[in-house]
Parts: sequence; structure tokens; C-alpha cells
Amino acid sequence: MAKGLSKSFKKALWVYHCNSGSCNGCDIEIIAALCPRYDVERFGIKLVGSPRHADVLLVTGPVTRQMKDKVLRIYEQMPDPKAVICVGNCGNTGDVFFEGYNLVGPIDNILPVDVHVIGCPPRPEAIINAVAKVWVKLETLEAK
Amino acid sequence: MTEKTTYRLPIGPIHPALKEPVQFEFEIDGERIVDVDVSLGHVHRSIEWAGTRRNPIQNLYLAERICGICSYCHPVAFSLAVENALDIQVPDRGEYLRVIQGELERMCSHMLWAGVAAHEVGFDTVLYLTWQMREKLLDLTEYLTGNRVTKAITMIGGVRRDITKDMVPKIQETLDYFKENFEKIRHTYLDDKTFKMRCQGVGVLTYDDAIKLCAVGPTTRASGVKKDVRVDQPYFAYSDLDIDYITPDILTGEIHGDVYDRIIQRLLEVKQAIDLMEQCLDKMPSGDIVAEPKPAKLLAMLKKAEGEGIGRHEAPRGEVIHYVKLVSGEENAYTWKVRAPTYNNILPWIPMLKGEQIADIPIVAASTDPCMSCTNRVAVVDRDNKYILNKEELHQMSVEKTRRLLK
Amino acid sequence: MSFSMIRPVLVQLFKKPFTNKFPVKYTPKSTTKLLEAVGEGKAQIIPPVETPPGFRGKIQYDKEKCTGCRLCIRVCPSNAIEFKPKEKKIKIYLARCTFCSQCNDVCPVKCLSMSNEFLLADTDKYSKDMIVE
Amino acid sequence: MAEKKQLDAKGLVKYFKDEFKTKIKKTTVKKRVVGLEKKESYFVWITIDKSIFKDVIKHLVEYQFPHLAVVSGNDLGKTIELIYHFSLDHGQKFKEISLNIKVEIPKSNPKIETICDYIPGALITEREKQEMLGVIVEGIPDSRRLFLPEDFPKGVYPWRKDGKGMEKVIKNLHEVKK
Repeated sequence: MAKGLSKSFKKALWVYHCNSGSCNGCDIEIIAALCPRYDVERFGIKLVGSPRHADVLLVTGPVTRQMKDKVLRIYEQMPDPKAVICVGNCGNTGDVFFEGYNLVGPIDNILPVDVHVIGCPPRPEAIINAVAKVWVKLETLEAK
Repeated sequence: MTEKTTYRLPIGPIHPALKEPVQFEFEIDGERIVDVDVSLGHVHRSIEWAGTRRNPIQNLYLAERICGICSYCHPVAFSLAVENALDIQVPDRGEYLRVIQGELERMCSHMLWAGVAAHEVGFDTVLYLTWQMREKLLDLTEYLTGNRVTKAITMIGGVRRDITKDMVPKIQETLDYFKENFEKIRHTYLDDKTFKMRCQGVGVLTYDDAIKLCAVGPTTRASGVKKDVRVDQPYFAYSDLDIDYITPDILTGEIHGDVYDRIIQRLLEVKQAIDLMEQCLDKMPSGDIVAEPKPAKLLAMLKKAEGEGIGRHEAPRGEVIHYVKLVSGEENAYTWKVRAPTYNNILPWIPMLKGEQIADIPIVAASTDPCMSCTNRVAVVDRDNKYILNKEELHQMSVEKTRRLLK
Repeated sequence: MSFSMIRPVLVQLFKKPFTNKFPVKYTPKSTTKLLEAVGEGKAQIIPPVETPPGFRGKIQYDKEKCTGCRLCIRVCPSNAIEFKPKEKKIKIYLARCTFCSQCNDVCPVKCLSMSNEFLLADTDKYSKDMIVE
Repeated sequence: MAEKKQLDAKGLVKYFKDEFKTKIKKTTVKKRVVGLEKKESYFVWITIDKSIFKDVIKHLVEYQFPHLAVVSGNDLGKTIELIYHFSLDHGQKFKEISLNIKVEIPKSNPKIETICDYIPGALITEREKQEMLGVIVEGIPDSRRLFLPEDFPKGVYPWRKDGKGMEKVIKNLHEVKK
């Protein structure tokens, strides 16, 4: 990554949220993080409606057969540099959906995941905490 | 050429107006929708199949993750099914606690829906307002159960956590907050010009269609069908409480079955939920909260049991029904069938959407409060590269229509 | 049109904001430096919304007490618990945990409990912090 | 709907027994008592022969338009049992009856008539039964798959107990370890 990029990049992480088959638990917590109580917009984080505008991809869910290529397509459509945060345990490892005939996850089998958020579902603070981890990661990348 | 051409417009599976993956294919003529086709399956996680490979206690938590928004109704319907199959009698206090949790979830879900509906008509300020109020409910949920979303409170034969005397003031405080602010929400939704213009006469579901297509929950009640499992059939402690059917004519005196009526319906249900919770707190008897407090003993009992049963519960979106068959000598359930409310509310989308404009798709679809992860999940597809519309654009159109109407 | 909005706006101006500014008010210039400063005690992080009693957070395991009865493995809905046959102890993968606390209920010696810790995020899902043994 | 007299749970069983005689194989009425006021709820289970299935539904619709909740199914080895879960008398306080109609069909020839002509709302659940249990619903207006993806192998039915072909599709997500 080019030097100096992360400074401006970090200040306005635009987020695209993709649900790959989760139970909505994590999804509503992501929206809750955007709402008044947690208000992540003070960090310049914004939920956008198109992957082509996004810097960070938030993925939830254990990836169903139908969604696999769609998730991949979204990832490919995102411009570089990009980061992927996997929210919730079903995306991390499958959680209660650890076996099934219609699942192809976990997500890190399909996409390179940068930060895993653990929880079922994680509290909005845990998601903000994950964003802080992404900042740290960006900074270390730039320092190199 | 005089022949009219129609276009096919796919929306979904990933679409900003749709919070969950589901795919619509619209046949459109200009801005009018001529035909609708829905394809599901993007969130099919093979839950029912997995449930036959695990024991009923594990299934409770699997059922909870069918849907994160109604994370209480599924496990409770499952345990009702098991209780019916085995004839387990739940202690009275347990029944009352179940009602309180159920009504708390209903308030939570309807507030969430109110926010989403506001977002779909392009009125984001109200989204933030309702979600701010909803945080109060989430705090209460966390206080009573230990997590904001997944409650993990149901146990076969009762509940896992009691409400002690020192917890009551906090519940009362939250209910009072909602009672004080109810008029504010009602005013925002029902007296607002924008809402009236966008919602009245849009997405009409007639009484006959609602019955024929087997619609459930607030969707069918807003069309005037009196169908509410809480009142239809005695279960939990609902039969002890003062409860009656709620239809939008209580407030307005007439039924149109449009989106506006569905908003009224849900607001009235929030009010009813507050009332029911207060009644429960008053009447709650003392005693046990669960029939068999030792999970290990319960498992042994379930292993020997044989029988089948159905469990029905009125979830925020409508009737949930679980069918369970248990075979003796096997710890795992033999068959487990889950019917989530949205499953029955998919077909009513078709009469609702036909003849409407494209910009109305989000609000009409959202008006049934679809929960695709329950059913299994809407999307834009670029088949044949004909016409692609993403959620953002759809939302934009929605906003533009509001502005146009306001002029 | 009446000016019904003026009152709420004025009230809002002087009210304490609803937002809980966790962890800091705005994006820090350098998160790494901020974390260092917090470590040294020079800076402070605004705490998250308080968790109520009985919150189901990261699981805690009292290894001494555990008898290795394997009941928790039987009720765990997501197979998060692994049995170590040599030591007759268990190993819990947090990345698989559903935080339902069913294992706490079933444990005959009460060696499992839930803590208040919930800020769990890591670049590696099976890292040391994410396994309880 | 109001012309006919309303039946209680036992009356309902009697009505069907009188109408179809021996073709009704088994009937059970289950009662549950709940709450402090001890209100009763009824669950009626009726097992019928396949030959009269469509007739039963016809009679039911004529008696009162029922609410079809869902169709569930069991794999019983040689046969497949389909259970139609209806609810009657809704809209009257605490009087609803749950009616569950069971039909057994042989696995070698798993065919059943559609009920979409009487109850249009049955379409989704019938489509689901086709893909999950391998039941062939005759005369179904829309026979596409519902939940399963298009690339899902043919002839594999997840809810069948014999598990034929399932090993190809099952995946364990936990197996990915360091």
C-alpha cells in the first residue's frame, strides 16, 4: 500500500455489509452500531449501498451454496485496498451450523479475512473494537 | 409498433433495500409491476436436517439461530412441541415468564420494523429515533437474559431465568418510558404527511386474498382477518390475561388492508404488549420456573419418550409452528419441521405488489416484515444484462417519489 | 405549518447526547500510539455500555474443579468443547461458542462460568486468546 | 361459512368418521390444559387413506375454509407420511382446533394430489416437500425448486432417512483447523 494512503483511508472507512446466510442477529447489531447509541459515523464509517464504493466488507453468516459466488463477486467488485471483517461466530467457524448440506463456509475458506469478531452475536462495541483492530493493521502495514 | 413491451427486473439477492438475501423478478411495464416471482433459498442452512442429528436441548439453541430477530419464538415453539408430545406440564410461573419474554420480543421486533419501514420510505430520521428507543428494550432484554439478541432463556418445560422482585422496577421503568413516548411514535407515523402519502392505498391485500393465501400475523390482521394464536388457542398464560384480537379498525374504524393499516396494526400491538406485560407482572404466581431443573435428567427422559406434537406460538411476524416427532431409544428428534411466519407471507406479496410502482417495492415488501432467514432469505440479478437496479438506486427512487409527492 | 419542531430542537441542544463514545470520541491519529498510551496509563478509553449482572460473555473454566464427566460436550449445541482424553479435561474454542451458557447449567461441579468480557476480536480465530483450557 | 353448525373436536372426528367410515384409519384427540384458569386446547390427529385424501380436503373446505399452516413429512422406512397441519375456528376466543391430517404414501411411488386448487396458499409448502422428501405432487402449478440450489444433485432428498447420496453434499465446517 502506498505511503500516506492509510491516513486518509482510515478516517473514512466505508463499509459494505453482506449477509451470506446468517440469522440476522449480527446484521441488526451492525445496524445498531450505526444508530444513535453507538454512532460509528463519528469515525467516518458509513454503510454504503454498493460494493464498488466500499473499503471494508462486513460478512456475516456461514455462506450457503447459493451465496458463495455472490459473496465472491462482491469481494471482487470492491476496489483495492480492502479489508474484510467477519462478524459473528457462524461466519468464523459455522457455530451451530457446523454441519449441513447447503453450506460451504466458513468465510475464511472463501475470502481472506482480516479480523474475526467473536460473539453470537457480538455486541456493537465488539464490532467497533474490530474496526480499531483494522486501524492497527493498516498502521502496521504502512509502517513497513 | 403498438405492441407493449414489458421488462424483467430482477432485484436481489444482495440489495440495499433488502437486509437479507432473497430474489425478486418483476415483470414491469414502465413503472407498473405486472408480475412478480420470488426465489428463495439463499439462506437455506439445512437447519431442520441438522436438528435430527442433535438432541432436543442442543436443538433449542439451533432453533434460536433460525432467526436473530425472533430469537425467542422459535425455541419456545420447539419446546411447546416437545411438551405436547411428552405431556410435560409447565409450572404456572414458567408460563407467565414465557409471556413476558414473548411480549418483550414483540415490542423489540415491532420497533425494529418501524425503523426499517421509515427507512424504506426514505425517512431516515425516524429510523434513528425508533432505534434509539429500541435500545431501551435491548437493555432490558440484556438485563433479563444476559444477551442483547439471542436470549437463550427457553428450556423444555419452562424457562432458565427467573424474574426476581428487584428486577421488576427496571421492567416497569422501561414500560413507563414507552407509555410516555407512545403518543410521540403514533404522531410521527400516523399524522405525518409523508407516511400518509406513501402508505395509504399502497400494497393492498384484500380480506379474501389473506384467507386464501393463508397469510399470518400482522399482515393478515391488518386485512381484517381475526387470527392470532394468542387468542385462538389457550397456551402459556395468555388465557388468564385480558387479551383480544387487534385489527386496525380499532383506531380508525375501517379496514383497507394497505401498508398504512399494517403500520397502525403494529403500533397497536406494541401498546397491547405493554399492557400484557403489566398484567403478567401483577398476576404472576410464585413457584417453580421449570418442570425439570436438571438437564441431564431431562435428556434421559427425552431418550425414552415416544410421540409427536406440534407447538404454535404467535411470533411478532405471525404464527410459528413446529412439528416434532420423537422415537423412543433415540436421543435425537426423528423429524423436526419448522414453519416460520414469512413462509406463509410470501405468496401475499404477489397480489400486494401487482399494479404498484417500482419505487414502492421496498415499502410493500417490508410491510409484511419479511424475515428470510426464518423462511430460509430479496436480491438484484443481472440475468441477460437487461436491467439492473441496486438497493441504493431503489432507495433513491423511493426518496425521489416522496419528494415528488411532497411538492 | 406550525413550528412544532423548535421546542424539540432546543431541548436537544442542551441535552446530554445519547451516544456512548466508546472507545474514543473521534478516530485517533494513530491507534497504535493511543493503545501504547493507554497501556502506560497516560490516556483513557471511554468504557463500553455497562454489562448487567448475569451477562453471558467469555467463558471461564476452572481446570482444578473439572472432573471430566463430559456432560457439557453432550449439551453443547455447536461442538465447541473438545475433550482431552489424557488429562481428562476440556478445551473450549471461543470461535465456535454460542454463548448460551447451557454448559454452565449442566456442569455438576460448577467449574464453568460466564464472565463480563465481550470485546473479542482477533486476526486469527484459533489464536491463544480464543481458546479456553 | 356460517350456515353449517360449528363442531367441537369430538364432533369433528365424528363428522369425518360418518362421512368416510373405514377409510379413516386412526383418530386421536389430545387435550392440553394451561394457565391458572385451566383453559383447554384440542389437537386432533386423523390418519386417512390416500384414496380419499382429495375428498377430505374438499369436505373440509366446504365445512369451513381452514388455515393451512404447513405440510410436514416423516420418512417411515417404506412409506412417507405427510401431515397437513390445519387450524379451524380461528377468530373465536380460545376455541380454535388444531387439525392434523396424516396421509401415508409408498416410497416406491410417492405421488399425492395437489391441494392448491382448493387452498392456493399451499403452493410454497408443496414445492418444499417435492425437493426435501422426493414426493411428487401431481398437478402442482409451479414445480420449480424452492430452497435448494440448481446445482444440487438430483435424487438426493435431505429429509429422507436412508441418506442416499447425502455424503456428497454434507460439509463439516469445523474440520478446518490449524
